[in-house]
Amino acid sequence: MISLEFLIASAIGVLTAGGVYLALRGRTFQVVLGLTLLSYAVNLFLFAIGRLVIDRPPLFAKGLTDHADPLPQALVLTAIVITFGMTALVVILSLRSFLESGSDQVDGIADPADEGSAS
Amino acid sequence: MTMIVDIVISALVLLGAGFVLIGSWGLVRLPSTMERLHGPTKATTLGLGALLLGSVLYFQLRLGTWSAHELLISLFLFITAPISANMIAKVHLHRLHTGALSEPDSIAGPPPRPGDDGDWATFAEPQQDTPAATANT
Amino acid sequence: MIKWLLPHPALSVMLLAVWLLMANTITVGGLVLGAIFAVILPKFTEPFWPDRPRIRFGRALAGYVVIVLYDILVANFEVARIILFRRNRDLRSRWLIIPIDLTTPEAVTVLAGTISLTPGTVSSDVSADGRYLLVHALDVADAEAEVARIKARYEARLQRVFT
Amino acid sequence: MIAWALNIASVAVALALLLNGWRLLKGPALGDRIVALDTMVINVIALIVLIGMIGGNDTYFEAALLLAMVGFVSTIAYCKFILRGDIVE
Amino acid sequence: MTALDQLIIAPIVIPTIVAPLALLAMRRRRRVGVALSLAGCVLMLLAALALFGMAQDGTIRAYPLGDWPAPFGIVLVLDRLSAIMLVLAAALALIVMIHALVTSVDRKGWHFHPLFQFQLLGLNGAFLTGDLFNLFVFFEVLLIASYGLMLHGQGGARLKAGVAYVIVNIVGSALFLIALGLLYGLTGTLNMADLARRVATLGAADQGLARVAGLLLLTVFGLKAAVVPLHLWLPRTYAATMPVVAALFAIMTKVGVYAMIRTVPLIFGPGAGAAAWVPAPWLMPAAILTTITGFVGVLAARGMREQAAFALLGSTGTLLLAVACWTEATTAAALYYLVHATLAAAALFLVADVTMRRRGQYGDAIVAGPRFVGQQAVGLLFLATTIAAVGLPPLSGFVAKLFILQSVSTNALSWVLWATVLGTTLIGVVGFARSGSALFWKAKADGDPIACPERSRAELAAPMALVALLAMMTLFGGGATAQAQAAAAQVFAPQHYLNAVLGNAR
Amino acid sequence: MILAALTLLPFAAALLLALCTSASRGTHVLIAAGASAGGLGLLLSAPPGVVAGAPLALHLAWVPALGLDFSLWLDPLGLLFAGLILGIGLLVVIYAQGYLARDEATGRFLSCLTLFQGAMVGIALSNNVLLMLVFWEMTSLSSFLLIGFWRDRADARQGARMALAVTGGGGLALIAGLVLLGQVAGSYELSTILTRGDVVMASPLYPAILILVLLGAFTKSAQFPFHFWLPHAMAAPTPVSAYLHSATMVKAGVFLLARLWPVLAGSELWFYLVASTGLLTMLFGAGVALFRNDLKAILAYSTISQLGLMVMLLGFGTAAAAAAAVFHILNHAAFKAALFMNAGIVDHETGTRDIRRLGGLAALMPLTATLGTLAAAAMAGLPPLGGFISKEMMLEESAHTIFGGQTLLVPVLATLAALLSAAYSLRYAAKLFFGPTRTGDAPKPHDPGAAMIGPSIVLVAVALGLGLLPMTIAGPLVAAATAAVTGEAAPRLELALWHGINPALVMSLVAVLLGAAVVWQYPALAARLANRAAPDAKRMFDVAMGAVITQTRRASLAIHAGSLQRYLFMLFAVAVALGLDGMLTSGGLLTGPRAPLPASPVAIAAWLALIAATVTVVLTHRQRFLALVFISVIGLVMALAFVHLSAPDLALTQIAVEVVTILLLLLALHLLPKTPRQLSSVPRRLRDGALGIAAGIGAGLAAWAIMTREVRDSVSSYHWANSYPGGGGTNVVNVTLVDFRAFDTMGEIIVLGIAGLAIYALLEPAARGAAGRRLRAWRKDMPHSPERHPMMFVMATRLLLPLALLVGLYIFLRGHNQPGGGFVAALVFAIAILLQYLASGFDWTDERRQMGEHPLIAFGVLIAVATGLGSLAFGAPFLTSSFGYFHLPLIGKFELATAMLFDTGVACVVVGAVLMALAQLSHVAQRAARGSDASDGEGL
Ligand code: NA
Ligand code: NA
Repeated sequence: MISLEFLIASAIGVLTAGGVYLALRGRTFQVVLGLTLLSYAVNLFLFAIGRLVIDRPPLFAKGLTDHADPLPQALVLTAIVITFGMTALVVILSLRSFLESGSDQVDGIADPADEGSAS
Repeated sequence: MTMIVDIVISALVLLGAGFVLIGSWGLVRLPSTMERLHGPTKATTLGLGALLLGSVLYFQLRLGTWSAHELLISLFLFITAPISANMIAKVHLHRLHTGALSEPDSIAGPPPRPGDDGDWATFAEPQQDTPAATANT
Repeated sequence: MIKWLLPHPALSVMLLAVWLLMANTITVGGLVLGAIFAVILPKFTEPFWPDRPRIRFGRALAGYVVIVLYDILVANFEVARIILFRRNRDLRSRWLIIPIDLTTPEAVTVLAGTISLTPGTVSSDVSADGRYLLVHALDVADAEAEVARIKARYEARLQRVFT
Repeated sequence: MIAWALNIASVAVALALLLNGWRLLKGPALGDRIVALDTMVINVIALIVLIGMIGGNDTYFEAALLLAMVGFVSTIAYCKFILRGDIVE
Repeated sequence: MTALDQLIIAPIVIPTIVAPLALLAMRRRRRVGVALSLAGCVLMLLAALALFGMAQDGTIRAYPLGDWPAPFGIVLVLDRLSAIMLVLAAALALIVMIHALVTSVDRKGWHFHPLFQFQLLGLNGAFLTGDLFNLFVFFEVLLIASYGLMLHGQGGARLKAGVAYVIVNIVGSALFLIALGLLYGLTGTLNMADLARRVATLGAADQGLARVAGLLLLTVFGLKAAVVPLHLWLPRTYAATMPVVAALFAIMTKVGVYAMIRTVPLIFGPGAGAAAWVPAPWLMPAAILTTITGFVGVLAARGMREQAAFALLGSTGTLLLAVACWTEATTAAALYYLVHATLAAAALFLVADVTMRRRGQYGDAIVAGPRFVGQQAVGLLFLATTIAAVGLPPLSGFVAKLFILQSVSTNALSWVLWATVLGTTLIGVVGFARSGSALFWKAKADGDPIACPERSRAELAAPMALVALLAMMTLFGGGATAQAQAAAAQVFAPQHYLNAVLGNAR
Repeated sequence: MILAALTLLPFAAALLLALCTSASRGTHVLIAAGASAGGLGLLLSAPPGVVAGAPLALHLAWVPALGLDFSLWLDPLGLLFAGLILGIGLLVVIYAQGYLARDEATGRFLSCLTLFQGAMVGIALSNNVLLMLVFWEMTSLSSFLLIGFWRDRADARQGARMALAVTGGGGLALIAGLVLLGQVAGSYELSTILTRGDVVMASPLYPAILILVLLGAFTKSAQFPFHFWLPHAMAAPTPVSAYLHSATMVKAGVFLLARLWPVLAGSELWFYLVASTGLLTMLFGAGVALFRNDLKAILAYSTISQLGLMVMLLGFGTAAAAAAAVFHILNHAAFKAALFMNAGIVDHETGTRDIRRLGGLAALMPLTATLGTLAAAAMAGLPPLGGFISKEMMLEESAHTIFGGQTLLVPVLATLAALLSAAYSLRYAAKLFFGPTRTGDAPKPHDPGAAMIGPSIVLVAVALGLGLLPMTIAGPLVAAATAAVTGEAAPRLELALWHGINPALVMSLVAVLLGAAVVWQYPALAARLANRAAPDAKRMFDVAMGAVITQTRRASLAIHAGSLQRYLFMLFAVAVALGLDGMLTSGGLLTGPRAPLPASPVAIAAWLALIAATVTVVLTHRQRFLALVFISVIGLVMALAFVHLSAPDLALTQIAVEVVTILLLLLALHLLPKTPRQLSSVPRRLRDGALGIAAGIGAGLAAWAIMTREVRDSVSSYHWANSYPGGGGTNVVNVTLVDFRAFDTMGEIIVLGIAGLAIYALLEPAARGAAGRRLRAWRKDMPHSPERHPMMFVMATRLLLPLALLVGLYIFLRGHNQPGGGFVAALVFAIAILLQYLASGFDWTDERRQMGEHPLIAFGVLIAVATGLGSLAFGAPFLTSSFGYFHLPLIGKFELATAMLFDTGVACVVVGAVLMALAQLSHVAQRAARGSDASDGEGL
């Protein structure tokens, strides 16, 4: 029987692997995609450390003791917000850098052939 | 009484889920983009509609809590779904028009031109003072 | 004063209704709060919706809604049948061009939306002069009849709603 | 009985989700992929509703509501991108 | 809660208020914004000094935010270590701010003052917090502010370097979250004192996972501190940014070191079983390599800013040599060296700035150019800062290195450490002698005339202030080393920290 | 008091000189000479007991933690040395006034000189070895500055750097040696250390200490093979050569050996290391000196040789040898300083220092010639000068020194060295002042003024006096100093020119006579040697240094070639490696005992979708648009997972953030290449893939390990229990965010706010410079539809705006008790406004917006922090919340909480930051679009 835990853990693994691979690519946009995948992985990880609970959202009700751990959820929320800010900045920074140098390669090698290349 | 309620709710749920599935099946099996665009309409309208109605009844009659959000979900979908469909159709028309490689013809063929001289908004800038140009002010 | 306070009464009513639906319960407090929002939000968003059309409530609108819902229900089964049982090569998929007489973009949009919501037809584009609607039909035997049906069934009614 | 119905329904919708995924992968037209994504949003709304019903918990409906309201924004944005390149102009 | 205790929140509140006010003011009246920002720095220094005074009685004070008791809410903790870091940050900030105003760097781009204040907020928060997740948050605050500052003034090279700097740190943050998550998953707490208590009670298998968490934390802190091989981002970043900003960033690598000093003896101390002192075996060789890489870089550098960046790297390595021994004595030496190295590195960047401004098209390249205005004075400043940076007498670098040499002598690897410290000092001496003689002695007689506007002598004020601080650290070396020792003693007696945060009745 | 004044006086003078560089030359000389004279006066005023062996001492705590104290003493050795430094210093300052040209920077020069003087006095007087190190390194630094005084000359700069590298490096070894010594001896106080000789000698660290200390001493005293810096230090002005590089600084090494004699000397190791180094240096220096043609080079190598002599004597380890060394220090200081001044005068008057271009100067400058000849005679070891006596003493000691069982080795070599010394000394005098007249560049050189000649008169007089009246002038001091060196009672000294006929006299005679013969036959000898290329140490040093710098630069550049790919690879690799280390040592117990939850078909389907989407993103990453579409799928599945796993707040946030992120990425992609070509090679991709998989496995296993473990009582159970009674809300996640951990949230919105500001700062100048040019030159890279604002979409957004705002308000208000809250609400607001941008365009929307992003961010932060500060008024900590339930007629019970106010701040910042990012970004695209209007509709 496949467990939810396995699904989550393997999803974290696959997202991380993909994120690491993309983050190691040579162009900023790919790297941003990689960071996005990584942040999904991290959010899921951070969420999973509260253990998996079904149908018990952390909404307080008297006498209810069985509930999902609210703290990791709060941490993930904070992490999502911060990640969004970072993503926005890095996207715009890489665009700005591209505009300045004409190359979207992360390592600053001029690549004039890329300019205005068709899709 | 509860039996009837259960049957009604179950039927609504199954009907809704069935239409959702059929819609997605249509998306898979219909021959080209324009035809496939018809699939999801079932999911948004009757599919989700039946599901949501089942949900309203379920919460009201079985759990005793009044939940009306389902109606709002439908409302929003009714507003947004046609827009999505419209924009996707425009994408298809545009790609067809510009000869994109990955855009196979619809079995309906290319769209006929409207009237004698004009063209569709996707291909020609909407003219001032017509409904189509309303946002250009 | 009323006009200033409620520049768009239809919208305000709609907002109040949505508020109550969201709140799930009807309390005095909720009503008051909803009413406040129903007044403030149209006022606040007024610049974003210039030339709001006048809508006639009442039988025209109610009738329209009922007919559309009914058509949606019927068409759903119709299209489901096509998807499940019709072979692709038998599909009579085609474009319809619907000449429109509605004048406000809001009305045209509602018409187009209605057509899209009804399974089997998708509003795909408007002509640049705003006088035609391009509709794709999944399976239509007689295109002209279908155009006529749409015009009669939806557009005529909408003309009464949007004065 | 309702429980059965809900389970069958969620399997059906899950299947629908996979069908969408197939179309999304297959394409071939960009429009196909966008339709598939848009349909996926609808199916996820359906799943959220079903999950809510199975758990007897209506707290998730806001998620469905929000998805119904903003889910189409990305669809539109994708379309606008292909049509105009610049999604805000 | 007495009014005095409320002072602990001041280093947080001051920049948080000043930054938005400056932001609002700058849009209409620049001078008001500048005045606010400067006043913020002054206030912050005063607050830091007051807190430093408070910490002198040796008690550790916990400040429960939101009045929620630890470990359930977030606490700020003021001990000697955090007080030292606060004063260091505030003093550095004030000096850098003055230099930025004197040289009008703040007008070279948008939002310098709000970003600067937020940067300080991040630093102060990181130094004060007693909660691991909150440390992450303040890391993010200081990082994102540093991104903004790093890019201040822009230009192609800076943007390219900025992309790399930002991305590598984003990945670092992701690792931080994973480490945090592991610790929370194992112990059910985020409060550092509580973590210390709970890690000590973990079973053997769980301690293994705690080990993983500890090593990931080490990676994150090592990245911030720029430890070889995680240092690669630093040279280009610091060389590409404005020297004023780089001067402020001198403290950024120290945040990583601070975090190690804060967390390791507390959480991964002797009680942690399999996770005890987990970073030690990795950190030591890395620190040695960092020191060597840094000073070799000083020798190999082609520009003053690059050279300063490598000097910073080398000094961080030297600092970590001491830290990685994980004894009270070495930590004391490390703390003294930390303060010294921060000020010295900042001074190097400011001197580079002053030199660049005067050398026109020659910039900071280590090649001879024509004579320039104030060459003697700047040269003298360069001499003083480099003496401090490499650790020659009579400035505090010598005292610091002596401190480190003495404290590490009980380590099994002491001879390697000594050889590293002294050998790299020699490399540094040669490197700076080369660059100094090329920049301030050698003159290109037939060079093109330098096109640079009239420079004010006020530009020398900030670097001079830093040198003066270094001289004070030497002159009052007795007091300064005693402070470092007292702070290290607190770090190595975590029981007091635990009692202060969690209460005695545990 | 005297001690402190003695030490500080030169530093005070140096500071004063540095501050008044613009004062007149006379003032400068006056200050410097005054300091030296004052110092001498202080020294003379020292109580007579000092010479008798009752040292004066001063102890001020400085850095007690390190044992580094300001501890000074004045014993006979220190007295001798300090006297030498101050006395010669005074003469050199006077000489310098004549020597330096009018336009030289005398202030800077004398400042460095007095700085050096202070450091030397410090070395002489330090009673703390760490303090001595401080002064020691300061001498290297001031020497660096003085050698490089003529900064325009390449040889000066190179000489300075070389001297610094060698002596500074030696100083670093000395640091190690002295710290070790102090640790072994148990104190850094010299007076204590000197009594611990037995402890030190017995320590296993003794060889290390000895070698390190010797490295310091030998480099400073230019012993072979560290001698090579000294000749190049001659690029300094001659007063510096006279002062630092002959009379004083180079003697610091000798002084150090003498100083530490009681603890370090006496062992075999000491004898062989020190004596043989000294002997070798003596021979080598003398041999080279003979064949140099530059006057200063001759003197430099002679200095090396003479230093070798002193070192050798100290190496012998006997009291008599020590006495000889001490006496030679004095002699050498006198005649060598005189000779340097002499060479300086010749150089000054004739414009050259090349001995081949000079000759017969006795006739033109008689006084100079007399002084030079006398000083050279002292160096040659001729009677009746002091040099003769100390050379006799040296030969005497060598005569009965057995080296490795050989009785003749040392005496023969010592005689040979004496021979060579006599030869170069005689050559100097004979060639320069006698024979055919050659005057270099000047037609008629003459004796210089009093300032230049006076100091040499004094020095030559001293050299003469040391020969004629040795016991009167130096006897007691040398005896006392020797006692200080040996740590024993003062030896009975008999310093006299005539001791009868003894081996030393014979050796001496042989040396002088043969030396004269060598000078006689010099041309032939020189011609024979000229063809032999001697290894040039400087060139070797330069080549080695050049190679080191080239190689390190190459390596450093290669390693630090700003490559993000490398940075990240390292980071991931380190994380994986360290994670592996942790896993391997964790005992392998990965799976915990917690019972797993069964996965429903829905979960499996969603999982499949997520995996497929992720893999596709990785595979199609160069088709950027498609990759984004698949990213959307991942986001959707994440939202579903959050719903399924009881996290409604997360689901809401995920849904909203996803939309905004996609908009952002699309806006950016518009201006970026859409499908760039492949960059990395296949092996590279395989490598990265392997690393990715390793990282993935690691992350997955870590998650698995945690999820399968039981929860240990988490602090969140307190949050659960207190959220309603203590925080006034039932949504525990929200109460955590706005109350329990509101501080995190404050930081988080500040991060967003900063992101907004940084983005603005980035984009605002984007229209200028290179970026602006590129934007203006930007051409559409895809065929575009001409329709900007599709009608149906525009109409829908008009209705959606108020609806979405209403939903946002609702989500905001209920957040405290139900899923929702400020952040999600703010995202909904932002999306509602962004929809207007999308539908109706930038300009249309922008002119209808009421509030700018900057005030939103600023006020948001201010609201949040003000809310937090409110509690301070009630004596509660920052961010303490309060809430209450209120009743109003008709409306009924409702709740007001300060947390809501805080949440308002959150919402403001989020709206501001999101709009800042997206609106500003689209504004850039706007400018691009405007720049390329010409190409609009291309491809249709
Ligand atoms: Na339809
Ligand atoms: Na509270």
